[in-house]
Amino acid sequence: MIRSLVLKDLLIEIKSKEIISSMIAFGISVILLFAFSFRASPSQVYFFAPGLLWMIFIFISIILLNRIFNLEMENKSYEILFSSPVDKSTIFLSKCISSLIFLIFSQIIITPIFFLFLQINFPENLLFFLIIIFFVDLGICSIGSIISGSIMKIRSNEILLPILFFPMITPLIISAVKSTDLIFNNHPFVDWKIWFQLILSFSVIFLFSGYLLYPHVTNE
Amino acid sequence: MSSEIKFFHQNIYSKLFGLLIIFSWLILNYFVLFVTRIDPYQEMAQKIFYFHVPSAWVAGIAYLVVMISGINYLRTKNNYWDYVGYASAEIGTIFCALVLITGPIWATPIWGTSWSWEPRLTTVLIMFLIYLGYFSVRNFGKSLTTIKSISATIGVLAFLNVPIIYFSVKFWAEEVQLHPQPEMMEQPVDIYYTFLFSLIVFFMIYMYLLNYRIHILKIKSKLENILEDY
Amino acid sequence: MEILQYKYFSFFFMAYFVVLISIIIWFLFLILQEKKYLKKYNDKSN
Amino acid sequence: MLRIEKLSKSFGQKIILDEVNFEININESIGLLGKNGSGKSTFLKILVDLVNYQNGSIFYNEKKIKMETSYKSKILYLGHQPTFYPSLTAKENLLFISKIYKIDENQIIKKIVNSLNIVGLSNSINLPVSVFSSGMLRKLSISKAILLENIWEILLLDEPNDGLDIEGQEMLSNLILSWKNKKSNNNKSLLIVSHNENWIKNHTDQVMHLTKGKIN
Repeated sequence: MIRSLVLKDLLIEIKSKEIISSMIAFGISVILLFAFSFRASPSQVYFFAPGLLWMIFIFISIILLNRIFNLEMENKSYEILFSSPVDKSTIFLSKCISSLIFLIFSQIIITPIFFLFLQINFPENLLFFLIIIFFVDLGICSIGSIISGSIMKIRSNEILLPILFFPMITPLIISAVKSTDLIFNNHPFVDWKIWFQLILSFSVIFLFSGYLLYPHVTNE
Repeated sequence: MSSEIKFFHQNIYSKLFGLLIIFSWLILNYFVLFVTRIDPYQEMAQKIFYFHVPSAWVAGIAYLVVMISGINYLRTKNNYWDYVGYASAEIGTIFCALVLITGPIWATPIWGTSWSWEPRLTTVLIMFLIYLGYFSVRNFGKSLTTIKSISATIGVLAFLNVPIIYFSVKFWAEEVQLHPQPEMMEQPVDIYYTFLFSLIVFFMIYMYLLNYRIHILKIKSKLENILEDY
Repeated sequence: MEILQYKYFSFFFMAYFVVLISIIIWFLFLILQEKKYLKKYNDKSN
Repeated sequence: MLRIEKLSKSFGQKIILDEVNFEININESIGLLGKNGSGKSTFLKILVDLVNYQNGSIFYNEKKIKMETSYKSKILYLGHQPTFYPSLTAKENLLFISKIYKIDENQIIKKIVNSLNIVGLSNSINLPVSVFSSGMLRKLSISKAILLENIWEILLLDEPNDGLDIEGQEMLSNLILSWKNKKSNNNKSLLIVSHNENWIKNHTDQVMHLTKGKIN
């Protein structure tokens, strides 16, 4: 059931190509700003790189989370889903998965450009880097989906989302930046194991609580 | 046509409770100012401790109450829990602001900086920001019928975040361990009991304001009912 | 009053003042709100 | 089949439904009349869990429904404003719907094409729904009912012939009559909400009125 829901989101996205294009365009323009504003030598920028990278990823996930639920809100097409025999928690999970897919897809394009523009070379152990990105994205999508899902129907939810999302995401971002920093300076896993556990517990807690809470925030 | 609603203070218990609070506040002042010892180095600044830490405790308890009432509201959909959650969120945010004000006041003379990314203070700051979001959601969504479930959900999510914020900030700010970690147990006896007493007084204030606010929210919703059919 | 000549008394007083005043202000706000709603409620209901 | 006891719903403080008792059994078709804004659509939406209700209880086959979704495949709701994903084509919309309602895989395409033919939308099968006129949208939502014909047992129609052209209305009429008279195999019951009296009279067995939050 989740598969067909996620496929539906992907199909809508492929047809309208709104979310991914705006995320990538926004991400690249922010990278441009960073490249111009930090005209420092690569060695100095290397120190800030993890922080900048994750700031870009949060900004594009804001765009994503604003749009991901609007697919349902256009001429009330959420009525199809909520009156059908799909239980609402599964709808929440499918939203998490499809936003994860969109986020990863646009990150695949933005990250190389980030390293290129700021003239930083890729970290040695690329695998750790990708693992961290994946699990932090999972955390972003789980807390993001439940927040944007719950304020979907409030009138100016584009403004509300950042106000709620940024403070909630601080622990995840702290651990993400710390672990990415350690990976950039290729520390062994044991050094950033604690951050990885924090990221995992964050994702698990908010995926599970989102799963339980989402059915309560949908009906009028 | 409907029964006359009394003022909160007309029933005897809240009046007594109010007097008890005023009385015990005065006792607390006396204890803090005259009975407890003067810290040789921090002198009077140390006495802010009796107001800073209890308001942090009350803020924490208030936000826990918001989560519990949120869960209960989602389970039972009874308006009472929504009033409890809303009132407790307000009081919790006030005491959160107090912690964020008294903290730097205490820090400026003693550590020379007014703000340090100390784990507990940062957790309180992040909770304060989350609850600014909570209140803006309530304001923006006033017209929506499901606004009560939405704010209950955010109340639950906010409190689930507290332990994670605390630990991540604790590891993040490894080097910033300025905040004294006075283990409560081996504090000298007079500081310990005064602190306990001040905790009780702050908690009484919290309960008092909570009941008062709930009473007002009940009148407000009755008023809305009246206005609608009127 | 020997309490006054200890160091940092002004910092203590500032913190104490902030705590006391904000609790009192919130209490007054509650009283005003209650008065407003009750007055509106009572004269609406009869 | 579907029994509602003391259902009450109020938007804010405005009472929409006030202790409504209602029942619809197998092979029964009921028309519901009421002025605009009397809560007809809200009543239908409550039955399919699109709108929650203050108190009262809904029983489906004598089983109380609360927060589960298994009964929802049995009740199909066609809203006054047809809802489809605008950027998807008619075929993709129906494909998605049939996947959700778990129609078996190999028959899906055949059923979609057949239902679109009956409704008369066969030539706009690959058009995105955003370019559909309101009449075509109405026909698409009727084709949804045809597509899921052997799944739903109760069909909730909200002013179905609003915006339909002549042969659309004629197609709808004999569709409803065919569902109504099909006493033999599948037990279909209909609940049609409208505000035009005579159309309801000759399309349903029993007519009820929703006034001031009560159904009588």
